[in-house]
Amino acid sequence: MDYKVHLNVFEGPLDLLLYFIKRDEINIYDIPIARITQEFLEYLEVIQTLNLRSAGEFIEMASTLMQIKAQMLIPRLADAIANQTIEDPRTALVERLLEYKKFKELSYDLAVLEEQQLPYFPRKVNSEYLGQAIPLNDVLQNVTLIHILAAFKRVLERIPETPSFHQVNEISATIATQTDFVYRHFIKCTKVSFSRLAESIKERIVLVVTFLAILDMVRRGQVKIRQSDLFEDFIIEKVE
Amino acid sequence: METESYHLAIVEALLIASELPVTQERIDDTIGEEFRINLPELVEKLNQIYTESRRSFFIMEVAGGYQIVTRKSYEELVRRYLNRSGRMRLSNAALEALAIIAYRQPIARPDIDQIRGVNSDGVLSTLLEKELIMVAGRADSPGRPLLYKTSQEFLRYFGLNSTADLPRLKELEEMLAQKPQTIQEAEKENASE
Amino acid sequence: METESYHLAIVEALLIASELPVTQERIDDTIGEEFRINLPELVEKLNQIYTESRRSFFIMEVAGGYQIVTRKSYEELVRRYLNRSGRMRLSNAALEALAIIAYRQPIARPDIDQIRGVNSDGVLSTLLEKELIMVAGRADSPGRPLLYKTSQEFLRYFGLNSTADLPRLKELEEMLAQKPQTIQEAEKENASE
Repeated sequence: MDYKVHLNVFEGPLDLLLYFIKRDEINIYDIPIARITQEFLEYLEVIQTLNLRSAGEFIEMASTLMQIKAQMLIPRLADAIANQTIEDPRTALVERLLEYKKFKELSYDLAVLEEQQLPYFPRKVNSEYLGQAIPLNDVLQNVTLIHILAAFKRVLERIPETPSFHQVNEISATIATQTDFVYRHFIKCTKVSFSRLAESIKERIVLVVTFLAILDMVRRGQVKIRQSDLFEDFIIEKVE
Repeated sequence: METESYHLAIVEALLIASELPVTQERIDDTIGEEFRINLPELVEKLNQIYTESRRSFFIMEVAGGYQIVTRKSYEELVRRYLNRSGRMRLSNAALEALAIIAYRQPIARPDIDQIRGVNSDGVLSTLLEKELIMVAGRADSPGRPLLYKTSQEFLRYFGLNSTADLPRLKELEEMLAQKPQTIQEAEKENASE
Repeated sequence: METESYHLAIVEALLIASELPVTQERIDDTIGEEFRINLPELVEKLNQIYTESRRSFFIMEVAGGYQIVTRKSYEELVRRYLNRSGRMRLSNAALEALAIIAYRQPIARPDIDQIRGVNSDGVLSTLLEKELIMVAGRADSPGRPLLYKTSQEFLRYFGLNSTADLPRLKELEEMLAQKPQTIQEAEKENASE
């Protein structure tokens, strides 16, 4: 089956249809619907067999194709279509294909621009040590607790699940020990990023306790939290 | 002359301290009372200085402003230092969705799905995460889905000055103007199916 | 000499493009096979060049590495540029309280305090002052505390038409749930697609 090579290349049913059209140099305004439907169904079977991705969108398109095919097979309708007394049942599909094709081409243009831009690395500013007491730009704008939680969640995902379940470790971390842990980072500098804190933590549960400790410190006004954007790392700053 | 060198220094400091492209507008807004400056002119002078003194960076015009970027010749080393194994590109799916959003913004997810013929959930969250797109309110259509538009980061990422610089924008607009009904009708038909 | 100026250029490019402080260790790890360099020495030379050519930035030694920062004399201007003038900035505490009021309105102060685990008096008066929230009557609970809701100004500030346009908690959860992997992994996937 020559589809194998392309299995992961097609973004969806429209993409697949465009592939057939291009490969067979088909006139997009006069698609041989029976043949295309046959090929499409074969491909659909491959997807389903290999369970490669959700086939729902392909199934939907297959039924559209079969519907068009059926309409075109009715002799009376075929005559009417040929005489242009009723609209060609393929029209809506063709317009969808043309529109999709247009955006697909534009996406190639974007890929070219991306390629041109990749060699240039933009200036990156380290918000943790901006130095010179320059405050972070607009950091607090539109930041909510949800942003902070999102950052926490992301860090959490980086740590593998706690050991296996038969091995019950006593949790040595408490809010108090983790508050001390955070404070130890303030010896050298008054700011520390959460990801940096997390670097030395190996267990999820300890990270969770550390996060709670930080929230507790925020509540007590011992530290401030800054974050530049959703899912970004956040910075814990000691309040003097 | 003394003034100019001071203005050059200020623009340079802003470029160094800012990750977002530095714009004339924002300078005028914030420090313009003291410094009526001509940003494009100063940028050109700075770039001259950087070339002559063989600095490994230069100022690029992008996203309606200016930003410092490293020169092409250091790409490979910078990439290796930053620990990126190869050039990271957006997936085809992401580029498709971006193209649709860029040329049709603001647009809701159901409309993007309709054009692509596939669900774009995963792709949109990737684009949101990379800050290439942003939420632009809600559509009035049933369910009031969120609308998306491209961001300043989008312009920066693709090296565009504004969305007006998108390739083939004119061509596309002409196409749409020629047959506004057919496409809308097709959409309506598809939507009502 | 030619080698040295190339080394200087490389270090400079790394300093421009790296968000984290540039360290000798990381250079040795990533590009050290080709470039056996002495980072402190090169940094010193670069700083000399920057001083002589009157650049408005210099390389500062920070915890375990080096990074480019702007000179102190431009601090005030840079700060003003980066802090968009005139735009309001809210503390985390205020944002927390605001988020609670936005999603639970109308809500009384004791309930806000309970959710936040801390007294919200000061924060509420800030929000009232900035007209982001307003009084919406009194609760029926003991003591009949004042109820708060978000204002028209709140909607305007966040670009919303009505409170119904606030991102729904479910939408946020969906957004968060779609992130089973780290961004790096997702990037890898995208790159390999």
